[in-house]
Amino acid sequence: MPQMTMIEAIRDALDVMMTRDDRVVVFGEDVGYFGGVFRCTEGLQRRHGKSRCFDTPISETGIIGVAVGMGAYGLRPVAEIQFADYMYPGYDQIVSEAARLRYRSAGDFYAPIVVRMPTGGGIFGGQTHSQSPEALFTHVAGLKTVIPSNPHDAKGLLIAAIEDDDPVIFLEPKRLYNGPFNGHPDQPVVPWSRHPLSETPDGHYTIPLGTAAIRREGAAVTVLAYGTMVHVAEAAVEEAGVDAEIIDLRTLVPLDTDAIERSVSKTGRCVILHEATRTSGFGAELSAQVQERCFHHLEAPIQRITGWDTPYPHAQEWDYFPGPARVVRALAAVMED
Amino acid sequence: MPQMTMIEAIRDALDVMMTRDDRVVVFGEDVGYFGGVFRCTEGLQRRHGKSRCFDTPISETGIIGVAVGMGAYGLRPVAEIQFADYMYPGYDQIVSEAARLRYRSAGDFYAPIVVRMPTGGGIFGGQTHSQSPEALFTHVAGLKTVIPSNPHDAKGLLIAAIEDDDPVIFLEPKRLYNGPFNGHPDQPVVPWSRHPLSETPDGHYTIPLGTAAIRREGAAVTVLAYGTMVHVAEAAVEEAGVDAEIIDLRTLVPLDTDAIERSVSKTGRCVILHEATRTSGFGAELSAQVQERCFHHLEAPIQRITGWDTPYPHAQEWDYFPGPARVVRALAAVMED
Amino acid sequence: MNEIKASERAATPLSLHVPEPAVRPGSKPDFSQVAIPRAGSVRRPDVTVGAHEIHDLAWSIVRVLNRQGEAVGPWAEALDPAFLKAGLRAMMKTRAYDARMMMAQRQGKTSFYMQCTGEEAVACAFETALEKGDMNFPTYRQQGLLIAQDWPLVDMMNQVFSNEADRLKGRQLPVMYTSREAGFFSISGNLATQYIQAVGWAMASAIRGDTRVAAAWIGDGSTAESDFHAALVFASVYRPPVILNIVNNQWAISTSQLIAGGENATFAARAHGYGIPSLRVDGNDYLAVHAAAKWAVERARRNLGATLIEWVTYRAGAHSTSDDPSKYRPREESAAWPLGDPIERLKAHLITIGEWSAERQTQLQAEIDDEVLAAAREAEQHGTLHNGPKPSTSTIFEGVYKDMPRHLREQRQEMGI
Amino acid sequence: MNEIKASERAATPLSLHVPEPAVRPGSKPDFSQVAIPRAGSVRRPDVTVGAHEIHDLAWSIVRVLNRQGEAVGPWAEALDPAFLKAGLRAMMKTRAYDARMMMAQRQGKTSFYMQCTGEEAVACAFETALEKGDMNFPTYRQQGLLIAQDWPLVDMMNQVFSNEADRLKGRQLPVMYTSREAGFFSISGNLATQYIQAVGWAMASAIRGDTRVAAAWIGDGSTAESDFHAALVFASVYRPPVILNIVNNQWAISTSQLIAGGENATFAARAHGYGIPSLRVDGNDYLAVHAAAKWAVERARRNLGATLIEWVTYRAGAHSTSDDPSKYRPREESAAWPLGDPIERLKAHLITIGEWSAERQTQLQAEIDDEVLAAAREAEQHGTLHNGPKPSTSTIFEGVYKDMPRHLREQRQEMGI
Ligand SMILES: Cc1ncc(C[n+]2csc(CCOP(=O)(O)OP(=O)(O)O)c2C)c(N)n1
Ligand SMILES: Cc1ncc(C[n+]2csc(CCOP(=O)(O)OP(=O)(O)O)c2C)c(N)n1
Ligand SMILES: [Mg+2]
Ligand SMILES: [Mg+2]
Repeated sequence: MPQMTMIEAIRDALDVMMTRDDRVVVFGEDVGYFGGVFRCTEGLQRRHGKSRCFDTPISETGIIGVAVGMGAYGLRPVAEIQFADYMYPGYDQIVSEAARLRYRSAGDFYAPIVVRMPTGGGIFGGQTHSQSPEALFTHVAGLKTVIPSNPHDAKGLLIAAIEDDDPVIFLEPKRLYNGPFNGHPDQPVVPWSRHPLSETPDGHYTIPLGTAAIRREGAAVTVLAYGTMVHVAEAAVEEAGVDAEIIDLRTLVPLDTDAIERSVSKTGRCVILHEATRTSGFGAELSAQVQERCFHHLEAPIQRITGWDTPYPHAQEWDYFPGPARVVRALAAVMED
Repeated sequence: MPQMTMIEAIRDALDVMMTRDDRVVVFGEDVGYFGGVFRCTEGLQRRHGKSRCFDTPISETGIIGVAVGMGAYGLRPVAEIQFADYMYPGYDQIVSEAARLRYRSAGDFYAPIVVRMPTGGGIFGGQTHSQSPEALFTHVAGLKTVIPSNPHDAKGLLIAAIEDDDPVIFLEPKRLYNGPFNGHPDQPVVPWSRHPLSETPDGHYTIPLGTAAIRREGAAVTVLAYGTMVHVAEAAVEEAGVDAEIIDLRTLVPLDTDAIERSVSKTGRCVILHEATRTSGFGAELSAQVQERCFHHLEAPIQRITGWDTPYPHAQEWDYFPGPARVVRALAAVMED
Repeated sequence: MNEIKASERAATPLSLHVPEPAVRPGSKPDFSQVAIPRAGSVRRPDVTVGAHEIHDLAWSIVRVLNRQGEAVGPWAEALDPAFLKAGLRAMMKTRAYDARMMMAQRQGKTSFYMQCTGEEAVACAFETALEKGDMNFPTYRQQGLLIAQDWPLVDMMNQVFSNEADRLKGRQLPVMYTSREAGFFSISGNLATQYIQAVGWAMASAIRGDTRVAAAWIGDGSTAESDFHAALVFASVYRPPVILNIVNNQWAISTSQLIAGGENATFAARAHGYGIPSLRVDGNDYLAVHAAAKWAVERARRNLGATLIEWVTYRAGAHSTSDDPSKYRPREESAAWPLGDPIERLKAHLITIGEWSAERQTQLQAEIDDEVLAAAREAEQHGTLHNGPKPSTSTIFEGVYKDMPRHLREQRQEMGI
Repeated sequence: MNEIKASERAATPLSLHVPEPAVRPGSKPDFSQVAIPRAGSVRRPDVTVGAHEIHDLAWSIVRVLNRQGEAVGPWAEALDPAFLKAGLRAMMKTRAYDARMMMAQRQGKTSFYMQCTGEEAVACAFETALEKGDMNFPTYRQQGLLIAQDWPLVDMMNQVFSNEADRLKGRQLPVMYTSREAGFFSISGNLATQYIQAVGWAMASAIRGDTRVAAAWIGDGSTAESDFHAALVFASVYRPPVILNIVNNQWAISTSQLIAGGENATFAARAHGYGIPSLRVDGNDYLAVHAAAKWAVERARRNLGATLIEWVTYRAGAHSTSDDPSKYRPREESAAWPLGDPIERLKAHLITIGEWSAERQTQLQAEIDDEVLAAAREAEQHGTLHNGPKPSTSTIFEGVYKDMPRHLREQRQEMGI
C-alpha cells in the first residue's frame, strides 16, 4: 500500500473523486493554479481543468455561498477555507444556509458540500492561524463535522464526506499535514512514513462518518481525543504508563456514542482532550454525554484537558497547547480519585 | 418603584446611560426614527439627537464593525442586531475583532461595546426569528454573555454591560418583552405588572455581571436556567411539587460558579434548561462544570432539557420549545435515580 | 487606553451626516427629487454591449408605457395582447392573493404574512422572460414569480397556513415558499444569502455546459449585506449566466433607501465598479420589466455573463403584518408615487390599444376573487395554523440530515413519539 | 432532489470564465495591458468636487514624476527638498528594515515576516498627509506608516521577535504591530475587518465634533471581503472623515488582481456605485501619493466625507516568508513592472532637481544599514523567538478581559503558575 502524508492523502481523495464523479468541483483561495497554500490541491487544476478546480476571490461568504448554489444545482462542491480561523465571514452561509437548506425546503433542495479547513495550532501561527472552531459547527443542527488524525483516515473520511448528501465540515489538523506530532515540539520531527497509518489504499475507499476508532485498548481509563490530540494522547499514555483506552472520535457529529459508552462503562474513568478553548468546547458536550450515559459507572470526575480560554498566543504557543505533560497529570489525577 | 415591561426597562437603561454619559451611542436597523422593531429604542433619537441614536444599513458586519471602531475611538456603542438569528454576518467582527482587540493589542485598544439582540422562540417566528445562539458566544474568549429574565435585571444588567470595558453580548428573550412566560402557551397572557420583578428602580443602578440569582430556594434538586426558561422552571417546579432550588444564571460568561457549586453540593441533583439546540449548547458546559466541581455530591445523572437538535420549526413551535411538561418529567427522573 | 483627546488643531468640528427622507408622517408626500425620464427616451443597446458603454443607463430609468397608456420607444415590442392580458391577470391575482392572506393573518389563520402590493409587475413580468429549468433565488416579495406561472394558489396557501398539506411540513415561516419544479429556490429568512447562491448555481450551469440561467433577487435595503458584494465580485470574475435583480421599493421596513446608500448613487450604479452591465428600469411598467428582463436573460443565455437590474418601484403596503408604516412615512405617500400602479398602467395600456374595457376588468376581478376564495376554502380544509389538521410532530426530526442520526432518534424517543 | 437535468433547449452550451494572468512562470513578463497615462496628464479637481464629476479619474492614473525625473502637471507641488529627502530616507529605511527582518526569519529568530518591498512609497508618503491624532487602520504591509514617522525600529523588531520587550507580550504574529500613540491601529490577521472599523472610528470623530480623520487600508485581493462593502456603504451613508485606501499591488498571494475583479473594472471604480469620490494613483510615485493623500485628507477634514484611492503598485517580493512567487509568476515580472521602483524614482527626481547625487545615496544607504543593524542588535538583546528572554508565560491569561475572571484565574492555577 502506498505511504502518504496527510496532504498527499487529501489530494489523492480529491483526485479520486474528481476522476470518478464529474460533479465534484474544488475551489478556494489559491487553490487553483498554485494548488493551495498547503499544497493539498496541487495538480488538480492541471488534471481536471480550470472549471473543475479554480481560484476564488478572497471572500469566505462567497466561497460557501457559491458552494451552496452549486450544490443545489447538482454539483458536489469541495470548498477550501484557507485557515479555519477565516471561516467566520462565511459562517452565516454555513449555519443559516447549508445546514438548514434540506430541512427548510423539505428536501426539495439540499447542500451536498464539503468545506475543508486547516485547523489547530502548533506551527507558530498566532491567534489567526491556530484556532480549533469545531464546537461552532457541532452546535449547528444539519452539519456533520469530521476531523481525521492520520492519512489513512483522512482519505477515507474525505471521500465519504464528498459522497455524503449533507454538508460536511472537514477539519484538517495542520500540524499533522507533514508528520504525526505527539505534542513534544523539542523532539525531532517524525515523517508520516514512519507511522503505520500512513499506509493508504489506492483508489476509492471510505470510512463511514460517525465511527470512532480505538487507537489503543485499555481497561483503566478512557481517553477521548481527535485530530492532533490523538497523538498527544498516545504519547502521554505511554509516558504515564497507564492502561488507557484511546478513542479517536474522527467524526464529532454524528458522534459514535456506542464506542464511547462501551469504553467508559468498562473503564469508569474518562479524560477528554482538545486544543480549542475550554468553555463551551466540544469537550463539554463529550463530558455531558459521558456523564449522562455512564453516570453509574463513573469512579472519578471526568477531566477536560483543553486549550485555555484565551486567544492562541504566538510566542507562548507551547504554554497554550495542551501537551503530554498536562495529559499525564490529568491521567494521574483521574486514576487517583 | 415604577413597574416596567422588559422593553421599557431596556429603553430606560439606554436612556439613563445616554443622559449620563455622552459617549454612549445607540444604533442598528430601524433603531433610529422608528425606535426598533420591538420598540426598545423608541424616543431615544428624539431625546438624544440623530448622531447619538440612528438607523443603520442592513449589514450586521457593518454594525458590529463600526461599533468596534467607535469603541476604539473612545465611545461606548450599543448596537442592536434585529434578531439574534441575524448576527451571523457580523460574527467575524464579534469573534475575531471585538473579542480579541484588547488581548492582541495588549490593552492599547479595546472594544467597550454592547451588542443587544432579541433571542429565543415562542412567538411563531420560525427558524430565523427564534434561535438561541448563546453558546456561540460563550465559546469565545474575550466576550461576556448576559441574558436577563425580567425587567429589574434587564435594566441593571444592561447598565452594567454599557459601563463594562469588555464587549458584552446582551441577549434579550423576546418572548419575555411584554410579559413573563411560563411555557404554557394555552394559558392567558400575563402582563409584567403582575410580576414582582417588574419593579424597576428609577435612574442608575447596576447588577454586576457574573452574579446569578436564586429564584427559589430548595434542597432537593438544583435547576440551572436563564432567560425565558427561568419562568418555565418556576412553573414546572410548582407543578412537580419538588423542593427545587432554581438558579437564574443571568450571566453565562463570567459564570457564577460559586452559586452553582454551593447549590448542587447541597442538593446533589441538577437539571439544566435551555432553549438552544442540545449538542454543544451551553448546557453541555454547565453539565461538565457541575460534574467537575460537584462529582462527589452527585446522586443522579445531571439532566439537560433543551431544544432539539433541529432547526426551530414554525408550526410545531410548542413541540420544540422545552416546556414545563418536559421539565416536570426530568425533575421526576432525577429525583428517582 | 481608548480615550478621547481634544484635538490640537483649531479646525471646524466635523459632524455626522444622517440622511433623512424628504417627509415624515404628518407632512405631504414629496417625490420631487425622484427624476423620471420620459417613457421611450432611453436607448436600447445591443446585448453584446460592454458594461462601460452603458453607464448612463444606470442613472436613468428605462420606461415603455407613457401617461397615455401607449408603449413607446426602443424597448417597446410588438406583444401579443393575450400575453398582456395574462400579465394583467397574474398581477391582479397576486394582489388578490395578498389581500386574502393578509385577511387570513388578521383572522388568526396564520402567524405572519408579507404582501408585494404595488410591486406586482416586477416578479410577474420578469417570470415571462425565463424558461422552464431556469432558477429564481427569490426574496419573500416575489410571490408573483409563482403566480405568473400559474403555480397552484392552494399549494402556496398550504404553506402560509402551515397545514397538513404544506409541502414544507410546517417548518417554515409563512411566505417562505420553495419549489424546485417551479424554478423557485427555497426562501431564507436571512436577507441576501440567496444572492451569492444564485451566482453559484449559475456558475454550476456554466461549468456543466448547460443552457439554464439563474435570477437573483434582493431588496434595496438588503444590498448593504455582505452577500450582495460577494455576488457581484464572483459574477464579475466568472461571468456566469445570472440576472442580478435589485427591487428598489424605496423602503426597508422603516428605513428609506437613503439608509442603504441611495442618496449618492443609484443601486444600478453599484454594478459599475465590477464591470457588470446594468440597467435601471421602471418596475411599475409591465412592458419595461418584460423587455429589460428579456434583454438580460438573453445576455446570460448567450454566455455574455451577468446583468444587474435595479427595478424602481414602491412598497405600497406595510413591510409585513408586524408593522405599521404610518409610523414612519405619510399615509398618502403610496398614492403619490410618481410611477403609478402597475395594474392600473397595464390596464390603461390594454384599453388604449383597444383590447380591454372597464367591464372586462370588473369581470376579471370577480373571476379572480372567486378563484382566490375557492383556493382559500380548499386550503383551509387542510387546516390553518391553529385549527384543523397539522403536519405531524414527529416530522420535526426528519430531514435535518438525509438519514436520521442516532442522537436525533434518541431525541425523538425522548419526546415520546 | 438536487439533480442535473439535460436542458430542453437547443442552445449553445454555457462555459465558465476563469481569468488567467497574461503570463505564468516560464514566459516573459507582459504588462502591455496596463495602460499608463503620461505623468502630469490627469487633472486635479477641487476638493469640493462631486463624486460624479470625477468618474474618469478612476479609470486613469494620477502621476507626477515623469521618466526624466521631473515633477509635472497639476498634482505637482512646490515641495521642500528636505521633505523629499526625508521621504527617500523613510522608504530606504523601510526597505532595509524588511531585508533585515527577512534575514532574521531565515535565521530562525522569528517565525514569520512580511515585507512591502516595491510598495514603500504608498505608506511612507501617505503618512506625511496625516496629523498627530489621526488614525490608520493598516494591513500587514504598511510598516512604512510607522517608519515614516520615525517610530523606533527597535520597538517594531521587539514585536517581530516576540521578545521580553515586545509591547504586545508575544501574543501577536510578527508584523501585527499596534501603536495608539503612532495612530496605528492593531493589525488583525483577518483580512478587511479593519476597513469598516476605520469608518466607525471616523463616524465617532464626526459624532464628537472632533477634527481627527481615519485612514483605512486594504489590499486588492481583500476588496472581495464583506467588510470592504460594508465600509463603502457606511461611508456613503454617513459621510465620515475617512480615506479608503486600496493598495493594488497586483497580487494576493498566488492570485492576480483579476481574481478580485480587476479584469473588468478598476478598484477605484468600486466607489462610483456608492457615490464616493475616488482617485487612481501611481503608488510608486512618492509625489503623486503625497499629493493625492493630501487632497483626500483635506476632503475628510473639511467634512466633505470619504475618498477612495486605489494605489497602483506592485508586490516586488514574496507574499510572506511562507511563499515562493516563482511558482505562479515569472521571476522577472517585478523588474518589468512599468511604474518602476519608488526609491529609484524619488532618487532620480532629487538628482534631477540638483538636490542629490549617487554618492549621497550610497552614503545614506550605509547610514541606514548601520541604523537598522544597530536596532536589530539592540532588539536581539531582549531576545528572539526561540532564544533569550521572553514574555512571561503567565501573561497569556492577562488582558483577555480588563479584569481576570474566575475561570481564567483557575486555569492559570491549573497551569501551575
Ligand atoms: C440578515 C438579516 N438582517 C435583518 C433582517 C430583518 N429584516 C427583514 S426584512 C428587512 C428589510 C429588508 O428591506 P429590503 O431589502 O429593502 O426588502 P423589502 O422588504 O423592501 O422588499 C429586515 C431588516 C433579516 N431578515 N436578515
Ligand atoms: C479572512 C481571511 N481570509 C484569508 C486570509 C489569508 N490571506 C492572508 S493574506 C492573503 C492575500 C491578501 O491579498 P491582498 O489583499 O491583495 O493584500 P497583499 O498581500 O497583496 O498586500 C490571504 C488570502 C486571511 N488572512 N483572512
Ligand atoms: Mg425595500
Ligand atoms: Mg495584493
